[in-house]
Amino acid sequence: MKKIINDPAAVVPEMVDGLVRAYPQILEQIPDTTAVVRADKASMVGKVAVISGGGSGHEPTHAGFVGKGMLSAAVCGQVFTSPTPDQIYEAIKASDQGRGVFMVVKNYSGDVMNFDMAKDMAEMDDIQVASIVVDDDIAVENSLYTQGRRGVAGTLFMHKILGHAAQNGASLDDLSKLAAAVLPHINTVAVALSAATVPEAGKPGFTLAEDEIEYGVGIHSEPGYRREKLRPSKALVAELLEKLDDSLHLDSDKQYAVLVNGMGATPLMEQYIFSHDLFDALAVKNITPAFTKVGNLMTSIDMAGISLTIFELADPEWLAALQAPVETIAW
Amino acid sequence: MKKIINDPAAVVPEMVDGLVRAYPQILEQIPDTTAVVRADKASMVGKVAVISGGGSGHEPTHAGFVGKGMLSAAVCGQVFTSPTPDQIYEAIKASDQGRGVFMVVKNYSGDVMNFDMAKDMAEMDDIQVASIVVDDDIAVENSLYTQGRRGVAGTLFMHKILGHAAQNGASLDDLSKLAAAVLPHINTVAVALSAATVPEAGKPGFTLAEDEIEYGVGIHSEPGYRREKLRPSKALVAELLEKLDDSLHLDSDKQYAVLVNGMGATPLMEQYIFSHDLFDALAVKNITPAFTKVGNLMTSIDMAGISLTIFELADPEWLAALQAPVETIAW
Amino acid sequence: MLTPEIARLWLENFATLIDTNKAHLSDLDTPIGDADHGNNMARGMQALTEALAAKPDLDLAGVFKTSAMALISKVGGASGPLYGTAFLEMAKAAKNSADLPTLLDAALAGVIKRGGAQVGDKTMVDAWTPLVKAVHDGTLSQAVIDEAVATTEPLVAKKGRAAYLGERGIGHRDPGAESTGYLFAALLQTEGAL
Amino acid sequence: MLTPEIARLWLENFATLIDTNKAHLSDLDTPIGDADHGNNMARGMQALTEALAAKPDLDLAGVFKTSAMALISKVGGASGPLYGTAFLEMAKAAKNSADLPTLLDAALAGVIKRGGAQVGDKTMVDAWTPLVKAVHDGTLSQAVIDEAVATTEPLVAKKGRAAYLGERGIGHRDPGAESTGYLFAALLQTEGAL
Ligand SMILES: Nc1ncnc2c1ncn2[C@@H]1O[C@H](COP(=O)(O)OP(=O)(O)O)[C@@H](O)[C@H]1O
Ligand SMILES: Nc1ncnc2c1ncn2[C@@H]1O[C@H](COP(=O)(O)OP(=O)(O)O)[C@@H](O)[C@H]1O
Ligand SMILES: [Mg+2]
Ligand SMILES: [Mg+2]
Ligand SMILES: [Mg+2]
Ligand SMILES: [Mg+2]
Repeated sequence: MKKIINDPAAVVPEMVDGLVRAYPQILEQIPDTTAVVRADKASMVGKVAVISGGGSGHEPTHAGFVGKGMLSAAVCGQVFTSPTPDQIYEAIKASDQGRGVFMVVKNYSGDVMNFDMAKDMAEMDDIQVASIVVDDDIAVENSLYTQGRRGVAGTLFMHKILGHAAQNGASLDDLSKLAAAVLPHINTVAVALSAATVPEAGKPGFTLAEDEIEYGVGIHSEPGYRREKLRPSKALVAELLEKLDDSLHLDSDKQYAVLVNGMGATPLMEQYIFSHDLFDALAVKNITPAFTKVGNLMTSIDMAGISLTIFELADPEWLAALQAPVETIAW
Repeated sequence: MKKIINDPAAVVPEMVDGLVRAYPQILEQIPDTTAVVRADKASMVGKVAVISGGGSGHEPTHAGFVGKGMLSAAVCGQVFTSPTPDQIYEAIKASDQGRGVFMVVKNYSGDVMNFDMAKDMAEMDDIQVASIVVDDDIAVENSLYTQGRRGVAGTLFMHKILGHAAQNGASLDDLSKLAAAVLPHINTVAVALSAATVPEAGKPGFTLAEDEIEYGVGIHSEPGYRREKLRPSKALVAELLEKLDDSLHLDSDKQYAVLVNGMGATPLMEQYIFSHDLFDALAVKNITPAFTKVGNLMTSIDMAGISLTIFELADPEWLAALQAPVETIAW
Repeated sequence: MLTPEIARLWLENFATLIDTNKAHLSDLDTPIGDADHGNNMARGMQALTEALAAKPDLDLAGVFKTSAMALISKVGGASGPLYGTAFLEMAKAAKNSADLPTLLDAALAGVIKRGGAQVGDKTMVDAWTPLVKAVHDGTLSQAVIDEAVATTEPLVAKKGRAAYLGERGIGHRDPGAESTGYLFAALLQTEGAL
Repeated sequence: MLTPEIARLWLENFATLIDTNKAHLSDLDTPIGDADHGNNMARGMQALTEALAAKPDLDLAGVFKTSAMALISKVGGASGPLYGTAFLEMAKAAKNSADLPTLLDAALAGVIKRGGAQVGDKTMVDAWTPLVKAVHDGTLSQAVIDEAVATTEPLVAKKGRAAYLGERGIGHRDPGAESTGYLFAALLQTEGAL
């Protein structure tokens, strides 16, 4: 394992400290936690707070999306491990402005349970809490898992849409309805060229040969649905797009937002080439995405690979929500 | 070589196409080139245009910094190869608004010559052109090179400061003076854990053992000044900071901006930990940076490593210039 | 009638059993999990013991709430929220009742609500369900506990990490069921609890 | 007096020499460079030839400007801007003069301005400098060309890629000096040029 770290056990607190000290104008660390809250308190006043969190190792997710117009707080768990409810509870308390807190949770049993617990704790304090469990990874239905689809990079669209609505004064109820409306329209699938190495584990979660790739992996190096020889970018796009098409039924009369997400070790050069091939493939279907984002947004430590999210903009207001400016580190 | 590409020879045009189609609200491709110009033409009217460019492989540099408040155009050469002057000339023509064009060039002989030629071509069209050659890499003076220091990640501070001044109406002369004033205050030095693989070459520029690192490498896998065993983040910070201190003479009465720059394959997790150690080491010197940026901003394809830039804010206005919002993909 | 004192003794006995069997629990979590259940629980029970020692004057709800908070903030993973919920639900119920079966009903309901597992999913619910019933019926014994825990062995997991293994998990005992067995064995050791 | 026609013949001859010696130039660029000088120059001269053929009615400045633009947009690397500058400076000078030595002075000044190399830095400047002088003096011959080019062999490079090699470059001839030799050899082959 070749990493720029100190003690593998101290990765999360050191990382959060470095992040907050780098961007004090955007983030504040919540005392005695590895959770962060928006520094721009004025922008939160009178609004419902949208918060998120999960295991670390997905940087810039989640802390990179905290800021005006997006998240009010983010909770950073241990690497690939759900944060504990007390930390989530602190984030709820730090971000609540009296109108309640909306939690965006990714569908992993640990995350779901710990966020639920935090909600119970907050409700004992009379803080209203609602949540959505995002499960955008369409690779999973064909796999062995029985806990449903995983939540992966498409979650960022949920953050953006809800963050925008909250900033514009939406109530907790409004956000619950909006989240439920958005959820089925976000679909993601990934391809990996290598697995992530968790610092405390010291070796990659799985191994792929120099010429092998795996379709359908999750953001914690969970197994995917097929392994095969490395193919050109165009072929990867074709495979992932077909999977998404099966699920979304792409239609040239509809509008779409696209997220091409690097998993951590894949350079932007490759992500842009993949995007080029994607635009070509979509053009064949007479589709030009109305909104596109390309970059390392929800990573899996040092995994090489790309995930592709397509989000059907069933409501025209969602496009404006995606386009609205925010003050975050990473959007 | 395990990359998400198609034809290695088509990497640059495909990449530029993907980028421009992903962000049409920010970028336009200049016809028949791999150069891009700001889409928001209104923001350029009546201003001097600040442009930059160089070999590709440093994404999001340079196109990611085109947009209101920063660059007006960027020229993307072949991978690690200076763009040809005709492409730079097209970028000059596309961005000139009658008040002249200021070019930010990194100190590589190919870049310097090709940008100079473009300037000559533009002057035959009566377009006024001025430029600065950035040479912030302090590792080089101790190496074999005889062409002076290289231009590396600190160049981004130059882009930001000049882009802000241009947006506020600075003349070409103002920009020349400002650039000359800023230049000596930007110093950078890097450490690499692995070298970059140029797609057309197919193998890394050099090889480091699993436990080896190299200090002082350039952004094209040029040799550095020392190779040694991998050490903890704290020790890397100490080494790089000492080098920078020798050159900048850090002083707790002065203000500094800091850029912790990932080289492409190093996850943000490691960059934030490195930042944590940096803040601690600076705190010992009673220094808290006034401005910090952390991320993959000037990469070397898939190199693993970090460069550290320290910029002495000798003029208090420079801090405001760094903090001013911009509308770019990557700043 | 559970008193705060009896509850504290019960939790002490549970902590001892967890500590004694820490390695065994992590061993059970090795073939079908990530080898940390013993360490997770031991870390949590240590925190619980310290938290209770620091607050000698708690009422029954306070004992359970303090215990819940300690587990919640120290265990993590899946078992943290599950045991944490169990104790939190007992704390809520203890505001109105000191009847052990009533509290355990609340705990089990919480575990099920939290994890969504049913009997047969090869989780701690497979131990909790028959053992809570045994407390109601006054039939709790070590033999009943051993039998309840053993029912997880032939199952294919539907929840938790073991679910990723599918049929390869057959024949292995669920570690969370085993630790649940200790919670009920600790009741047998605690005078006045049942 | 250089006419557009004579200039075209000169460039044709240069193109032929480059094409014939393409492999040789890249071979020279192998031990002390990146093995592309022959290919770079051949690609550029091919573009130059096509560009001139497409524009039959150019004046002298136009011939050189067209040549410069072709080299500039096709060669890349270090030699692209260097030869491109040489021709661009000749184009500028040709607006006021058709005197070959005057044009070559402008070309050499351009190469020096562009690359910043001096005589002795083991670059094409080591060939350009004595050969322009020989044209002024009326002493240009193949022997003079061979000698000028050979002076680069014992030198340690201070500019261009060979500089990275330091003393390891000693004994190798500079490829850019060799191609410059062909430019002047082409003059010898062109009736009416000198
Ligand atoms: N959804 C669930 N419902 C009930 N019990 C569960 C569930 N998921 C996991 N468990 C229990 O948790 C135990 C594993 O706990 P532990 O090893 O501490 O956590 P982790 O699996 O996160 O490493 C399993 O043996 C099982 O009994
Ligand atoms: N700064 C310079 N000044 C003058 N000539 C130079 C300079 N740098 C390089 N050269 C010339 O360019 C030649 C190499 O050209 P070429 O191989 O086409 O470009 P590159 O080095 O970029 O691959 C060298 O042999 C040398 O004669
Ligand atoms: Mg476990
Ligand atoms: Mg675990
Ligand atoms: Mg060469
Ligand atoms: Mg070359």
